[in-house]
Amino acid sequence: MTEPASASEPGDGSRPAPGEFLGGSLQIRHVDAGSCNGCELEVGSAFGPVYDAERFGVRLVASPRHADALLVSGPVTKNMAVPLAKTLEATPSPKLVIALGDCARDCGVFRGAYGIEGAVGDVVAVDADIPGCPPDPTEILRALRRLTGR
Amino acid sequence: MSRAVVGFLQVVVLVAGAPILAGLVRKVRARLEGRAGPPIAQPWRDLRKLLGKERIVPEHTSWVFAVAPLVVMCSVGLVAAIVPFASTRTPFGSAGDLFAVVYLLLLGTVFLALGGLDPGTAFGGMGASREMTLAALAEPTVLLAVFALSVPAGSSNLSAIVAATLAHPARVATLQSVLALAAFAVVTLAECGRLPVDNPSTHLELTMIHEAMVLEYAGPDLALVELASAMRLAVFAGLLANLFFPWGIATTTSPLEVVLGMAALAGKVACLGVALAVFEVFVAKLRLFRVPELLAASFVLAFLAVTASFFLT
Amino acid sequence: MSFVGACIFTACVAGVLACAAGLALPARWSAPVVGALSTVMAAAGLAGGVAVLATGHVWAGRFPSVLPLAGVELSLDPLGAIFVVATAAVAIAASVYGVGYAAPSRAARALVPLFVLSLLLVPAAASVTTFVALWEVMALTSLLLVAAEHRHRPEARDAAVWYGVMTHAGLVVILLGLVLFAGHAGGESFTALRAAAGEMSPLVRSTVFVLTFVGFASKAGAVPLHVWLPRAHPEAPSHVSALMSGAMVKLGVYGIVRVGFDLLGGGPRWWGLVVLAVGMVSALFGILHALVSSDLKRLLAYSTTENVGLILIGVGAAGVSAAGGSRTLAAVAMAAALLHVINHALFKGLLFLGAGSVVSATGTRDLDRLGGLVRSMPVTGATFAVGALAIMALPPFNGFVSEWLLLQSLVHSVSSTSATLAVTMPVAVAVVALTGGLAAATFVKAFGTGFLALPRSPAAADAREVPPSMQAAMIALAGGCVALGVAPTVLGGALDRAVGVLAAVRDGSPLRHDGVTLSLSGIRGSLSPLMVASGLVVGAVVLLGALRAVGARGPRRRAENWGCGRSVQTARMEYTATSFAEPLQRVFDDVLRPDHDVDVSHRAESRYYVEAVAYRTAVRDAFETHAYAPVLRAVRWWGRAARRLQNGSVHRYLAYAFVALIVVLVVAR
Amino acid sequence: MTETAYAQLLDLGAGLVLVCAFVVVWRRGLVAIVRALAVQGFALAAVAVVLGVHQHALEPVVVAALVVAVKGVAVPRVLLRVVRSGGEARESDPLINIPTSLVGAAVLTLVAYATTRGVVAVSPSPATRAIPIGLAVVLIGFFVLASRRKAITQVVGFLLIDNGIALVAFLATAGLPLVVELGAALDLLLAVLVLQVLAARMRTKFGGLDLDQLQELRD
Repeated sequence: MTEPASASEPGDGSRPAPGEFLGGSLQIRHVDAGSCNGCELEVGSAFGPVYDAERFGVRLVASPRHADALLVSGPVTKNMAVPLAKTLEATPSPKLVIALGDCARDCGVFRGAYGIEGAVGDVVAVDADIPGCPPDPTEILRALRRLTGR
Repeated sequence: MSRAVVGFLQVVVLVAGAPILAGLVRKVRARLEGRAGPPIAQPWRDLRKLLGKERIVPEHTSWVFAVAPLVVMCSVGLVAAIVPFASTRTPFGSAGDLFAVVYLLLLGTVFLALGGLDPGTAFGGMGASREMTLAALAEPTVLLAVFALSVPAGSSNLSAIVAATLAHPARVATLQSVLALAAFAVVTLAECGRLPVDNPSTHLELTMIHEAMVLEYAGPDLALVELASAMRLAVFAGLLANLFFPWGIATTTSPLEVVLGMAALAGKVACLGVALAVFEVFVAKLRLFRVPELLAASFVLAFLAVTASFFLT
Repeated sequence: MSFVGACIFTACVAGVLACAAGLALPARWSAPVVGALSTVMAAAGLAGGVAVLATGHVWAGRFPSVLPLAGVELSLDPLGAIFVVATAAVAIAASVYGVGYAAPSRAARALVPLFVLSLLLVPAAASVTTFVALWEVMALTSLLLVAAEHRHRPEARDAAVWYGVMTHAGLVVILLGLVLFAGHAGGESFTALRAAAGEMSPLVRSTVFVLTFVGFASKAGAVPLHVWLPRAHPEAPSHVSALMSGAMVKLGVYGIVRVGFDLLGGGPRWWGLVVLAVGMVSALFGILHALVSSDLKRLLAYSTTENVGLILIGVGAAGVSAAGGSRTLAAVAMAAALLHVINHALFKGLLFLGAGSVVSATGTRDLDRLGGLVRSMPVTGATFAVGALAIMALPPFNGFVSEWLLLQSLVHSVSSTSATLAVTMPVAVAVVALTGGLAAATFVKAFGTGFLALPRSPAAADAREVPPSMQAAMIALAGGCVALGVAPTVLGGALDRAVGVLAAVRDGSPLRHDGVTLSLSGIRGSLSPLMVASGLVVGAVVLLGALRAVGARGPRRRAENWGCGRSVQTARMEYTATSFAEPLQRVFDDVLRPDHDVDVSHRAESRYYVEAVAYRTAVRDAFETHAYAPVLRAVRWWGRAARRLQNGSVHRYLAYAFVALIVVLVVAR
Repeated sequence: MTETAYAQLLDLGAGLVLVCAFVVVWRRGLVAIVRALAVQGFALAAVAVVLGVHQHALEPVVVAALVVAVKGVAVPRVLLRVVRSGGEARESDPLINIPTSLVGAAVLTLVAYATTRGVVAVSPSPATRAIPIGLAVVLIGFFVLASRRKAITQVVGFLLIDNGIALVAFLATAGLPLVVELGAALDLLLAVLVLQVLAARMRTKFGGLDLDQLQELRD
């Protein structure tokens, strides 16, 4: 049995958490808006046995209707701009958008590429972001815990 | 305490306890998989948050979509009031027997399937079709198991069955009772959408059954659906517990006995929940078209239970 | 004249007047006048039936002058009254519905009241002649009504031929049976038959039973004599389908019960077992075909076969129990069957009227082309939903009560003393349960794909709600379904009296009730539908209150369907009725044996580019292909052989007659 | 042991024998099928032990030990070796599909119940009342022989028949004489060993254990 990663470092309370409505429960719909799948691997790892994001009340769900937050990875490609907006539209408010990884924050290495619409923030309003290329699972966990406050 | 209070208490305890049972199953599974897992009360946190969220209705839907969660919840809630969980003296003791319970639960299934069909999405239709397929095939097993249970008691009234088992404890170990238990357990897995019939934690739409029907529900409606499906599991677990191991159930409505009955029920259901979690860790999901084989097997078990009760005694 | 007599007289007069009005009045006037007169007729029938059921007094009347030689003998006892009431309930709704429904022709409009009148009178017939005459009127009028739309649809002609042949073959067998019976009894009134039945030899009794059972089963649409039903019901105008399915088919059951249990006074156990077996096969076969059928009215027709099967299971169980000496169980089983007769009349009538509304609004019965109607036709949609829930036997609707009674009687019929019972009854319970489950899937399909989701064709998209008279009829029947589902106890006394007519199963009162709870005598089982219904309502109110209290009933936002980000949703992305039923069709492959046909056409440039894929699947009726086709081939061969005798020469025909004359002279000497 | 406890235990043991037969019909994996057969051997032994304890006799208990050794351990082990030594380990495409087979087996059970009522009625006792179960297992064994394709399942069907006969013998006569039982057990072992050799030959010849291929030997 693998020892779960450290469970210390509670959510940092320096600024008001945008996810106050969550009450310790966060359902995430993951949207791959054009990622190289590096971020996906890290997300998979964050929910795996080692990092086990579920113990903080975070769960991946199958439909944006069930979600509180969209976890968007990758620069938004031209083909994914409309689906991303539609996914956000399909999510019941209050809702959050988390930009995952450098590409999602500012297009990363893909900046200026011909198939790119822009960063996630250019398409939808972003509430939180997680830097890194790809971000470390601990980074992902920290960001999510900051939202849930657990 | 009057019968009405007992019924009300049963509903309250089931509503409060069902998400805890779901949380317990998840926790045990997580531990066995080498994870810490979410806290046991996590499903309640999820529900509380869902209740505060926005209500979304897909375009093109009708009243059916809006009504379905209410009907699902009410039918399972009524079952919680009818079934002798804490005491054999429930308010609706004469209102319904085991057949009524089975058909009330089917009412919920039917409305959930209609709610899945209403938005007209491909996955909703797929989930509804699969759910009704399994419900149709599980029906004979359920009713035959009911039949087998009602033979020794001479009645399909739940209180009578429980009372008969209490009066003759040795009957639990008869062949027909064991076979009926096995059949009922398999059907519980199918009716509650557990492994190996349906994977409750899947995110892959094409493998979904229950989840596919509720993909369009959001916020409070989703909370009702989730709570109802948790209660469905709790009701089936409670039925299994009290029909086959009724000890501890109150036979009067005195407050002390009822509270003890509740505690006994909670203990038995928790044991079943742990057993379910352990079982789920070790089995894989069956292909959809292998599920009828499983249901046929459980049907045969129930059938053998019925015939055994006439030919062996 | 007694009240019941007056009612029947009124019904006759109103029926004949309605028929005349339909023929004579101009089209603009005939619809409301015929509707009003038919309603009066049906209401009079209902009043008469209810009076007999409420008091238990048998009304009898003899009219020697009406029919030459034999005269007409009528008598309405509680058993007949059950069927009269069921018929009248459907007939009232159908008459009101008929006002707004476009009749195919003037003759069709005029025939309907005559058809209803014959339906109302058949259960009151009290002699063989009267019975057979009324039966034939019923058969002929319904046959003409099936053929009514033959000008628009050639299938109607085909259906009429099937129906005509089957119904008359049935009549011949019934006639043979009854004539044999009357011949041995030495009289043709039912009283004489009843009195003489006890002294007849078992062989004669069994022959009479088998002959009449076969004939009546063909009218009831029981497998394997059901083949006319899924053809004729869809082709008839919808309110006539409702009458045929809700009332006429039940008269087949009436005939079996009347002859087998009343006139013959019950029989050996194998009679019951035969009825039970036919019932089980019909129930399963009917619902499986209903499940895979995507023609709405065909689906309903097959579901009628299923429900007749359930009724026959009850009748058969009653026969088996009665032969085994346990009258209490027999009475409960018979009460279950009779209650299901009434219930099925209500919900199947309702569903056929709903289907008729759909057809008149969209012009199609194909579920794969319907959809979204619950929004454009709210009343039809809601009432169809009630009918569908009732036929699925879900509480708190009426179908549940009769299914519950049926299950109770079956579960308790088993005894460890008889191997036959210990084997058949669990099988019967399994069949009823599987039928129930498949019926749920079938009607989720019918309502879910027909009325919910997006319209699958322009015709469905342009549907408009039907006129108020049609809505009123459907609302009335839906109200009946709910009322009998919540308070079946109002029928308790009526069922007791009806079962009391049958010497073989008579037993005090099988159903006990205190107004709320229905309990069975001799069986420890009780049900109070009223409490279940109120429990559901109270639960819903409490739930809504609780949700409001926690602020979870805020405004709703309409949002686009979630489709994984695809740009538009079209109806082609939906599950259709065919795809909905596909998994179950696959599970029951061995029984249904569907024909699949996949046609892939490629583009000219390369085999790797597919131009189009056509997939066809069809489920044929196994009995039709395996049992009827050989018979039809034989008949055709025989016909061709016989044609050689006929070469068109008048001389040869005269020679035949001449030879025949000589043969007669020689033989008769 | 009280009379009711004796009857219940006997029923449970016999019932387990029957359920194992149904598991053989139900499962596709050959390993699972062989395991069910092993469990059936143990259940059979349990029935013998219950009978022995009830009659205060030693012989049934000795027979039970023999049954465990042969039917519970030795034969399944040989079969498992055949299964594991290669080839497809699944009865993937039986001649009659699984749900239909299960319903068919249930019908056979009913036939067994209904036809043995006369036998039971001669001297009703808890032991004779369970005789129909033995006959049902025999019939199901025949059914497996007729409806399955693999050589292993054929052997299993044959063993089911044998187990059914053994159950009937225990219940009807309170056990076969030890010598007869010993002879039968050895016979059985021999038969299984012969079948193992046969299976090995089949595999070298056809590369599988599918009996349909034997049709090629016809001419």
